[in-house]
Amino acid sequence: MTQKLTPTQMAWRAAQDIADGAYVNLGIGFPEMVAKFQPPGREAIFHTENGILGFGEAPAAGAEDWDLINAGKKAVTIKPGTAFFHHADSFAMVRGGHLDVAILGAYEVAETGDLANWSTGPRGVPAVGGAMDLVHGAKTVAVITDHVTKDGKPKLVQRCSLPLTGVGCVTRIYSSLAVIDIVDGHFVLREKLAAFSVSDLQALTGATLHLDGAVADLDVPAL
Amino acid sequence: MTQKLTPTQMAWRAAQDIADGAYVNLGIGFPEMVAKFQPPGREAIFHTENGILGFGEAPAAGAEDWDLINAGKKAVTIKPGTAFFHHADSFAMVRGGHLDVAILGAYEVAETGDLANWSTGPRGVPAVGGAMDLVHGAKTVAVITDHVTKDGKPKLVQRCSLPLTGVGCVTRIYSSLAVIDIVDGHFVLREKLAAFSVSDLQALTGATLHLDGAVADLDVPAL
Amino acid sequence: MDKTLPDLATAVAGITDGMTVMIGGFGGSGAPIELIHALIDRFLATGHPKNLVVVNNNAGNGHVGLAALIEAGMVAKLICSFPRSADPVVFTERYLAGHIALELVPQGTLAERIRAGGAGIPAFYTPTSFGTDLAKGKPVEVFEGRSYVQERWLKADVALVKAHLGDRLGNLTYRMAGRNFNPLMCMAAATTIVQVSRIVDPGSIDPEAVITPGIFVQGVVEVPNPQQEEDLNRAKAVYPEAAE
Amino acid sequence: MDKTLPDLATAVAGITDGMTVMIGGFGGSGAPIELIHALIDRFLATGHPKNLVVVNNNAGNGHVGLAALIEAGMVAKLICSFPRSADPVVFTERYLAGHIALELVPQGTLAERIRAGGAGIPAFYTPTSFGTDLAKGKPVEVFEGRSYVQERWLKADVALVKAHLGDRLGNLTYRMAGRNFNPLMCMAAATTIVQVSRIVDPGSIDPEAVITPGIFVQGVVEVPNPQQEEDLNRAKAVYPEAAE
Repeated sequence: MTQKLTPTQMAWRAAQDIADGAYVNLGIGFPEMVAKFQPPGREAIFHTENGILGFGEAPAAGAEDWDLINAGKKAVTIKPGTAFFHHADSFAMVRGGHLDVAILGAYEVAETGDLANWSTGPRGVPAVGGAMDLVHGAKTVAVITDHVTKDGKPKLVQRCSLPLTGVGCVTRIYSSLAVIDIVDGHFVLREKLAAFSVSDLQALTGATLHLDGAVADLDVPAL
Repeated sequence: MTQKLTPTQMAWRAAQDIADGAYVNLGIGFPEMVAKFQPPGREAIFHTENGILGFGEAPAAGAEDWDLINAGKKAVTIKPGTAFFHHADSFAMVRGGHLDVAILGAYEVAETGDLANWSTGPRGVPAVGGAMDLVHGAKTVAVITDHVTKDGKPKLVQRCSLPLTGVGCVTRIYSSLAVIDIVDGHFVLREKLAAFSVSDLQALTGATLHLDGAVADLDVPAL
Repeated sequence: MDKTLPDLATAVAGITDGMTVMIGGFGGSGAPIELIHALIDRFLATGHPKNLVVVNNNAGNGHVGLAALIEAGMVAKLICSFPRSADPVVFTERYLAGHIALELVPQGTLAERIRAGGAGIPAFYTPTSFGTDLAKGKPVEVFEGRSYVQERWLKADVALVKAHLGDRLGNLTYRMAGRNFNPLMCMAAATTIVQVSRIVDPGSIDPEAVITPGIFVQGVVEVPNPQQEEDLNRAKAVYPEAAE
Repeated sequence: MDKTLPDLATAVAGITDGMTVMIGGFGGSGAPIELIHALIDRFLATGHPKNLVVVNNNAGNGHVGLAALIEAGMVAKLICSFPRSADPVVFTERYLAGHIALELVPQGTLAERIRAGGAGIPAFYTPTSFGTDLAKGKPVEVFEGRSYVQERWLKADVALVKAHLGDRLGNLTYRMAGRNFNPLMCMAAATTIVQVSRIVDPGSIDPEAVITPGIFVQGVVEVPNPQQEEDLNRAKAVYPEAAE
């Protein structure tokens, strides 16, 4: 497991799939890092639930304006072409199918495309935010996740055991070991780290990995 | 019938009931005249369905800007405090109960508060515009109408015979002979032209006129 | 990213037979006259697109813009709230002859259905039209003791929109009451084509003043000094002009 | 017509026990800190209002603003999407002890329910939450082969809102992402009270740039240089300050 991708590397890999001019929402946490790795010559436009389209990078420390934050409550900046809008318009963009890509974190993803990423059960304070909205509407709903839990248990499963965020919503998974599409209720292995065989990966996955042609090497720079 | 109020006089009477600062939508046609007769010291704010709040009077001929029109497609002007918005926001104001007064024309009004003002039947081209929305939401939904048709038939009736605009929506009628409230499914006579007795009026009305205390004189200047 | 288009012909090139086309404007204000006329030009040259379903508040006035589109025989059905105008003869004749279908929708319901289409809301309830002929066949539900009619979203293949300023990212402003249905239609169409009076650099429009964020726009074409339907009709204009 | 109010105490004077109060803001951005603190002042002086139902995206952070309102014991129930923050201890302790109720609503559904409340739409359908615990007990309907959850409007007795510029008619602008829920809450409350950084003359705000038209606003109070929750929390502020 020492060769698995870091969160930064997963973010890098996810960034390679974002087309020039794509409208993208990045979930709080790991997915936010995707913005740093846009390939040269491509410029995605980032949406944040709290009412900004086309925002820029974080300001220097001390230069923050706390009315100009992203959904993770981190300060951002404007750039030419930025637009502000209220929350109902913002979620019209989400729910109405106007985003090209939404990238979220995950506790579990099922081969059905079901996602669990908002609640680890009845204890503690539940919080959902925009996750349940984001899983509906974007043309690609992708997940960045470790392939297994800290205890080594599969996070890619037949059926989620944790409370669902959405049903049949995930289309692609960038895990720490592989890139997997969800097609017609199946995991389809697209790329894997060269150090792992398909059967190694299958052993770490809670549902059958299907093959659809060649599996490419998941080749990510050191970063 | 020679002493009946003119449309201008009905509009004048309706204007007397509009409080300072009221938000008002005036239907196309006769109701539009209400704006001219705001009593001194009072200033209502006029809403038009096509996305203007707080518009001003008609511009001089030749000074029209055809992007600045009211729902009747007539040119208007802006004044300090005018706001523009799109049609969904405009009808949020209507449907959401934010208007104080809506004043419309009528073919028939029933004692139940039902209104018919958009269709004279299956022939011709039907057109509804914003009327069906306007009858819902405003705190006062008033009608300006001749008391009887050109043929002398009652327009204030037990039940409408023409296609309905709305059910149980009208709260007050400014007719050419009287001011009548609709309370709990009854016509309640509030004011009448002095030249008409209550029984004269009853004979011209298609449903029972109820009395609730004194009936005031409907006293309107010549104009 | 550059959504600007070189000319009107390119702007309307993707519209094919049978499409549902939303056309912005309330009467003439905010009506994309030049885009409509470009579409008529294409039909006259190629015979397409035809059998269009058009969504607009009105049914055209005189012999320009939407009225001219109908007069050219390109429209199979109109979804609108108020098919009357100072000179509605084009629509009226075709409607009474049974050559064009009409779906009459209360104006606020029309606006909300279009917004719902853009916002991913397949259905909603409104008090509007309850108990009237326009509610016939629609589900009714009681909430808090009052009856409401269920209305469905409205989407389009293409929206033709008139805005004021636009940038290459598709951010838009409008002019006064020319805003009306335009921002809603931008949201509800798979492809939104906008004519703007001026294309400006990104950043020229204050981010606070953007009415339509670029995510709702696919193409922007510059039409300086756009025509106003009202002016054309006062001048008794006809589109296309009769051959000399 | 003059909707301006002389001071914060007057602005919050009409809020009584048990009311539903919408409070604008997303985290600290657009949060009406001064209005909230004025409400706490009134509670400390009079014991009212209490048992409030508060609608906000979050549940407060640190010991100022919404967190301080909860800490003062004024809130019986919170309707929000994300009751976590850098320092959510005030809400978390009361919630886990059973002293405050929580209705968790997905963020987009929360926004749409508030808009629906303001727009006279008693219910609508959304794909959001279908098949999840948050859809339990809600009607489900299939449209065009996909399942949707019926959600109901959300209204309030009072909205406390932070805007940027305002005029005596109640027309408002906002600052950047401080807009968030504020314009929606203006629409959905019977009484909307707004703190603005500056009161300007009518006409000073471009009619094109008005975000909230005055019809949605009942009171406007000027609070120059408003505090930011984030700054207060970085300074470890507590409201009210402990007596010396």
